[in-house]
Amino acid sequence: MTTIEPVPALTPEGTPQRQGRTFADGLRNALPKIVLAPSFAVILIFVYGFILWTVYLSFTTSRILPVYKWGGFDAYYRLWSQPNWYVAMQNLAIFGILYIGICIAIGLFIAILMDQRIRAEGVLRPIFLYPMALSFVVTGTAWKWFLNPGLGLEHTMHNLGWESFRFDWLVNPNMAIYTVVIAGVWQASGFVMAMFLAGLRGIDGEIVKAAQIDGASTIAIYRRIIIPLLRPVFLSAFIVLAHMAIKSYDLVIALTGGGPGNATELPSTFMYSYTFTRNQMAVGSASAVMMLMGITAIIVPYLYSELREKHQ
Amino acid sequence: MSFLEIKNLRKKIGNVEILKGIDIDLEKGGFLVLVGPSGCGKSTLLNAIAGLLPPSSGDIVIDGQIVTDLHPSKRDIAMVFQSYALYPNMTVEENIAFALEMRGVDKASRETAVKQVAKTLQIEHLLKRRPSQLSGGQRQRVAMGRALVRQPRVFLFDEPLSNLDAKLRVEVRAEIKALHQNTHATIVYVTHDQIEAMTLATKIVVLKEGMVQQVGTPAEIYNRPANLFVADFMGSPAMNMLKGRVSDAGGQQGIVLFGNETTKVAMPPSVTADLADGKDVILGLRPEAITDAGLADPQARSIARIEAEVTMIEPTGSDTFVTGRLDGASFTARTRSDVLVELGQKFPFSFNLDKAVVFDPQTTSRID
Amino acid sequence: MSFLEIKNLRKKIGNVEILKGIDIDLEKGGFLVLVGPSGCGKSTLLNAIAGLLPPSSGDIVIDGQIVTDLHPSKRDIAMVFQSYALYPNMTVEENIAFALEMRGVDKASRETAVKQVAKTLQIEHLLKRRPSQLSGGQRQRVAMGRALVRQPRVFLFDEPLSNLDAKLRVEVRAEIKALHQNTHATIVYVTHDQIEAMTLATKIVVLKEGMVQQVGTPAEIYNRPANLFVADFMGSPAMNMLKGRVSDAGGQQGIVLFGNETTKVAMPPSVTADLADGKDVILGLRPEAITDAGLADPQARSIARIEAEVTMIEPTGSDTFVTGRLDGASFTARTRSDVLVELGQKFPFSFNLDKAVVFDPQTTSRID
Amino acid sequence: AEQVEVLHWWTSGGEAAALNVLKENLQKQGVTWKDMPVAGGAGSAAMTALRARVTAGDPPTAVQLLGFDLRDWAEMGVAANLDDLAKKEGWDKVIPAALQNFSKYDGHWIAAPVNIHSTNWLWINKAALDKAGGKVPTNIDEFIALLDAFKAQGITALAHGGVPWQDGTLWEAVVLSTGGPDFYKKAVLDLDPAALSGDQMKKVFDTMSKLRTYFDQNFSGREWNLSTAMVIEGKAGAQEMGDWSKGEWLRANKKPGTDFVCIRFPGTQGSVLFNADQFMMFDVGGDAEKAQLKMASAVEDPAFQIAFNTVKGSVPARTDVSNEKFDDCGKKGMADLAEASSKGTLMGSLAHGYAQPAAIKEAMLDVITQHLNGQLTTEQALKRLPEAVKAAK
Amino acid sequence: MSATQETVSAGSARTARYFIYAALIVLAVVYLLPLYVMLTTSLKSLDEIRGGDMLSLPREPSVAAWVKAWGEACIGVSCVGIKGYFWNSIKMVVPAVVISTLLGALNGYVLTKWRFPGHKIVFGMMLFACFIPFQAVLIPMARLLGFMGLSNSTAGLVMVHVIYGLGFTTLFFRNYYEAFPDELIKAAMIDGAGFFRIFWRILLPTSGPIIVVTIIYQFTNIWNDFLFGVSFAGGESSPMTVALNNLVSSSTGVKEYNVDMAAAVFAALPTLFVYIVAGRYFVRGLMAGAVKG
Ligand SMILES: Nc1ncnc2c1ncn2[C@@H]1O[C@H](COP(=O)(O)OP(=O)(O)OP(=O)(O)O)[C@@H](O)[C@H]1O
Ligand SMILES: Nc1ncnc2c1ncn2[C@@H]1O[C@H](COP(=O)(O)OP(=O)(O)OP(=O)(O)O)[C@@H](O)[C@H]1O
Ligand SMILES: [Mg+2]
Ligand SMILES: [Mg+2]
Repeated sequence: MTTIEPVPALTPEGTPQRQGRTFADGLRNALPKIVLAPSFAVILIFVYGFILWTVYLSFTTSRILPVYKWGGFDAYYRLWSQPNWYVAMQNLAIFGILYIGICIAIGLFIAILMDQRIRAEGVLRPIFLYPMALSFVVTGTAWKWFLNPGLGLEHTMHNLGWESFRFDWLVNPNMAIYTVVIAGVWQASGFVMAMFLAGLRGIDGEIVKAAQIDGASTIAIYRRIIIPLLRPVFLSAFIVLAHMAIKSYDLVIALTGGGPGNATELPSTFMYSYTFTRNQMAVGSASAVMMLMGITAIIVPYLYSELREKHQ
Repeated sequence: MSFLEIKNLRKKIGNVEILKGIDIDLEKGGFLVLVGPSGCGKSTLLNAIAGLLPPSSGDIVIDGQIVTDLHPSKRDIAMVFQSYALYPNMTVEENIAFALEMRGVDKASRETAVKQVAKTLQIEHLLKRRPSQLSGGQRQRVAMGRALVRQPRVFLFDEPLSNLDAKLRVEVRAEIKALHQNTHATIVYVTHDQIEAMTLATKIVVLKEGMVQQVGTPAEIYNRPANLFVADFMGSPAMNMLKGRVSDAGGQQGIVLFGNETTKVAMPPSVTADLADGKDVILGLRPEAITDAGLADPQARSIARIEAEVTMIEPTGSDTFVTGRLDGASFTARTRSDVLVELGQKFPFSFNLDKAVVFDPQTTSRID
Repeated sequence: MSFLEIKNLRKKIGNVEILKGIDIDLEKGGFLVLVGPSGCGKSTLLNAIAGLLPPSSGDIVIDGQIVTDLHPSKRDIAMVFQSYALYPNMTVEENIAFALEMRGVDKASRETAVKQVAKTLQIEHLLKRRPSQLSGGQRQRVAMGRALVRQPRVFLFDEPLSNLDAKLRVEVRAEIKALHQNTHATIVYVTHDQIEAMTLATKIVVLKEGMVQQVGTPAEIYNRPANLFVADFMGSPAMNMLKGRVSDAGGQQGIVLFGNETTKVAMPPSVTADLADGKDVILGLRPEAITDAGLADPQARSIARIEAEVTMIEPTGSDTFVTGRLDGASFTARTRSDVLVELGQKFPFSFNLDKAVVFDPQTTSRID
Repeated sequence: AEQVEVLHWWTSGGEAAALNVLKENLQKQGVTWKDMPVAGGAGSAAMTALRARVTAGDPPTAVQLLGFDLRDWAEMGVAANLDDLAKKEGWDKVIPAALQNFSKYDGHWIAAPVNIHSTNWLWINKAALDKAGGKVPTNIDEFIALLDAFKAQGITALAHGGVPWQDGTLWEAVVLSTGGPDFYKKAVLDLDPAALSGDQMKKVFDTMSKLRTYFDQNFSGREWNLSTAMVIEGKAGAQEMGDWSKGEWLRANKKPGTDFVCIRFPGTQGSVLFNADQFMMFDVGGDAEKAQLKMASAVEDPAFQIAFNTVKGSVPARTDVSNEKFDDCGKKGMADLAEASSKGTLMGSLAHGYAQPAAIKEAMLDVITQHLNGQLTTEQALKRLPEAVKAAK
Repeated sequence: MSATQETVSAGSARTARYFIYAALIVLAVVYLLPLYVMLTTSLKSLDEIRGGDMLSLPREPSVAAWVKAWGEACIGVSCVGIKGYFWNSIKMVVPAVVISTLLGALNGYVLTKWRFPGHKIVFGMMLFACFIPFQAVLIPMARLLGFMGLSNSTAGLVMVHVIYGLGFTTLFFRNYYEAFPDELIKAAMIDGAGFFRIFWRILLPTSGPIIVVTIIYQFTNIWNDFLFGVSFAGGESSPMTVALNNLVSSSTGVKEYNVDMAAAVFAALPTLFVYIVAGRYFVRGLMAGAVKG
């Protein structure tokens, strides 16, 4: 015994017409892809095309300019026989981890402080942001002086009577890389702060209220609700910082010039100098390929997990 | 000819099948109310009609045109979202006018239209505010306004009045009714409010877990529920379900209720079939059909008087609901609010069997 | 001694004064229901009690402690938000358990508690989902669960059941009632549902535009509304307001209704004062006090029979509302759903004056 | 109109003023000067820009280039041919042969040399020197003794900036001083592996380690001019640096002879390690070629050579220019140059790209710098040096 | 009225605020130190710079260096200061920032609200593009620019900056729009808005904070870029950074630190201006009240 009313049969004149897919409809459906296409095409050519070109170059004998004479793995062999290269990679590991970690920590910390309805926000915000505005071509000099034991902080402390004060990392080959971290953090953390602040400002206030009612302390609210909600911002910050860490060039050149010795050599300075000042373009390309492979190894799994988890 | 047809519509999200083959049709100018328990797929169905969620299979036909693949903006539909979905960057006025603007209506006409709608919804003083500066009910009214300002082919309303106070709700309800009557708009409406469903609908569809349970006019749904689910779901407090057994004893077919074997109640007139003696049945009786003796319908053909112990008394102002116990099974009666009744008392209830329906406990369907 | 006291609370946002000096007190274990038109400040008041919106002036005292400056997390309050405010990054389970976790409850106990609450709210199968994967009513139940899982000093509920179907609503309502009775929790509850207000409250506060209109038990509010606003607001359909004049003619004081000068109705028993002859009054009568003759309360002391033209018939399933016209003024009567009445017909209505109240049209207050 | 586009890294005030002489000269001949200055990293940024321009198929007319870079570029087939002009103006006779090695490729003139810097100079603060006895050192041992004397005065004995090219400049002077020109040729110019790791070289590195002890602790990364300033102010006794350092002294209103003393690095008198700026002419074809030749000619104009080099601290690239306008140091430089050129002891500076191609130069500087900074011991440095050279070849 | 009322002290909240302000002020001082060094240096004479303490205040402050940096310092053969290069940079930065931000916003919009199969791969590839070392693209880029006839032109430079900024702008907007409720897009579709209208009228007006972040990022990166500027624009059309670099990093010339520092501050003025002005537009709680739950 069925209780569901049967669907009445369609009357002949009511036979539905399937809406023909007109060109305009096709266009509408394709529109999002059309909008994205130019960007993607440009990226394909100017990034991936160039990567392929670089890979090819690394197998040639190019020195001052690209030549297309096959050189096999010679460039890679040379690359891996350079002690500088090992130093550069080790430095990148130290620098990258500290720089990204500290920038995110400080950036988030300041952003959270700034989000507490601070009176002087308009004054403080530019103070934390301005280092990004200054080119390292010049701030490098200021930092160099500031960190130099004979001119800067240590000198001032001695003048002030604190004779035992020591801060000579800049000239100490074992510590110099950390001064690069300090200057790098100074430069980029403000921007990270801005990203986090934008993220914080986008969070629905009701949710925070709910958490307060749930008895969460301010710290717990940040730890459990807000920071997890800022997850996409962490992704952005990570990408921005990772790319800056990998590309850091000005910073090192202006601050230490890669020294003392080769203590602050980074893959980017290595690559630049081999490509453009040492006239070993093939080796430079090989180092670029190694860098890209390293980046792939780190970024791709990260991206994969990050992008996949969003929409289970 | 039906104006809106939904044919064997299915929707899967992930592994869950949310709509399991829905078939509905609605004539032009019809007012379809969708009801069903929370999470049964009402919003999903509205979204599919609007074109916001592509169905997994099945078709949607509006006015003879298969729109299943048509873009939402081309369907000429207005919708009120359960979650409001107001544009945070626009004022109330701009929110309401937006759809008109998109359709190229000129500024002056837009303004008149917005004024008009705002007046109806009593939000004239809020026109310059942003959604974040409104109370819940005010937001909901803005969402309403966004739909009412238009003259689409179909209106879709998803619980549009849930956050309004009763008085305002009555007023807006009347407004919707007037809109429907004056413009002959075709409307699909989701609500949990029985009064809304009963007073507005020309047709009610009861959904459960993505399947249609019954389609009918409000009176059919209320008085002749197709099965136990519909009977239980529509009406508040719910229909009383009393277990019993068919008894032919004494020549006339009747029902003996478990827990009160002595009283045999007459077979309700809604049952025309001849039932086997001893068959288990469920007798369904709405609370308003069980009253104190004073309130009993004097014109009723068959009334059973049954004494039962009072276990709960709930005054609602206009009435008092009295819960009685009949050996394990309890039932709710609606009585006058000033009835004299006490907890624990043996109270004589009048059961108006004219209004009763009978269900088969096995199939859960109604027995005619 | 009162447990929750609100003293002359005011709240301004921008230039708008939203709460204009609210005074409320509630005893320990009391169940206060806040009602009022949309936008009158109910949510704002709850937010102030919770500490989420600092009041502009006035004090809030919980259990003898002034908490006006206390941080929300220190007030030991549970709240259900009108907008749900679920944590989008957490599953349903985590949402519900969060408050317990914050209070250092161990994992096992949390799990038991969550299970328990989820069962009550029928959301056990959703525990692993995120809010974005839930229907409107399901979200609301999760929001409910977040409060119910706790044992705070005060519960604040902001229209917690508005998106639930009637059946579920009855069940959850019963659950809240049980919670209140078993734990003697102190509860402040906002609702637009009259039944919820009447069945749950020990005390109702009626707000209008940020001002308290009346405080009283449900029966007081319903039967003896303090003024026209409360009378009109509580109850659905609203109380009928019939204009008339006091008449001493014939020795006995009564009221002559405009539009039906011939029939003098008796002065309702609720009025004890001696009113001046010819004074304008408003006679308030709820729809259920106006019925067809058959349904009229046989025990009523004074019933007036008045014939009027039927202008609208609204069946709601359980009843039928019949609107009659009495010279310009119309009124709504609630009759049996199977009453025989036709549009345009002159129909004899019974007015039960025992239930009537009288208002002064000047002051809008009730006359005793 | 005729136009020359000139890529160079002479951007500081004095240099620019000097270049202006050239610019005006050309303008008088109807040639407009399109300036393309790219400073930084001793021309490394300019090299990058140059690569981009050449790759884009749009090279500048003339580019300031050093040493082996000239050859490397010429090898790519992008150089112009100046033979006719050179013949007409007799460049072959007036430009030192050691320099011609670089100005010519495959026997053809490709560049117009502007100046010759030499790097093996020592700049001493006269007051400090007087305090230490006033005698200028003529060999390493005397030099060390002098440094000890400075140290005793409580000043930094040797002002040095720890940057690879400065380390290299010091190192090449020590090589020249320790082993003489022949050893320099063998080790630095011919890269004889035995010379690079032999006893002589050990002595060089030992000397470097010794000199390191006379630096102040903040030398790392310091720009050369700050070190010069230390000497000027008497905070330091001496500095080994190229002749451009004189500009700083003059700027501070110090006089050669009275305030400071310029001598060849102890033990290197008679030899000159040079570093020369040249304008390499790129193959631009057509109209631009005429302007290009006019410019080449103007560069070799003695008036320009004088005007430019008096400012720059260097000496003219042509040996037939009068020394009248030059100060004592300049005169000495010119004399030394002529002497070395005739003796065959005018040799390219390693640190400035005139001894080895960039790859080898940088590889050697790596070792030198790391050794000076204590990252390599002398033994390791001796082992690494030939290896690095080999790897970079 | 209750008899025993105790006021809860707001003391702990006040301590917390003191801590917040103290922390912020300390951090601000640290961040400002290098700027302090630059500013004081620019006001000192060269002698004082050589002889003195970097951190001391200038003994005889003078703005001579500023005047010189602005209008007299030599950059190459012309000694007219850095003022002329401002305009070069502006001509390059403004179009590049506007175009890349707009494209990034559109891309983010498509990648979150108009998903198509494979959108994650597309996004992943665009993200990965952020990491390509610019040194590696210089030569092929020069080749292509030469091929397109854009070598040595501002248009070419703008194009390069747009291309290599796309990955970031897309990233920023995608992540921001990810949190934007889909219901609003649905509502707009129902209201009859098409692809671009939804973007223009609904999404973009609520993107204040992220637009600010993106503009700041792009503006500073492009403004401060040296490598592309030096390689793809030459001579008089050089951007500011190239001029600044020419001013400060002459290798064998005399160094005028005070002028360098003044020039650096000048060079940073537009970026500072952007930060101060744009920074205000981090708007709070834009989203609240739009949707339930
Ligand atoms: N930020 C604000 N600026 C101005 N007015 C506001 C703001 N927030 C709320 N209001 C106003 O305050 C009044 C009270 O709001 P509240 O949310 O308390 O109402 P409510 O009684 O809860 O209404 P509802 O039943 O519709 O939820 C409303 O009229 C609302 O428009
Ligand atoms: N993204 C999702 N993934 C899995 N299940 C989902 C998702 N979205 C919705 N659902 C489920 O689909 C079912 C139907 O949802 P829908 O919103 O249509 O319910 P509804 O009938 O409108 O309920 P309510 O009356 O509570 O609003 C619900 O059970 C819900 O949990
Ligand atoms: Mg729904
Ligand atoms: Mg509210």
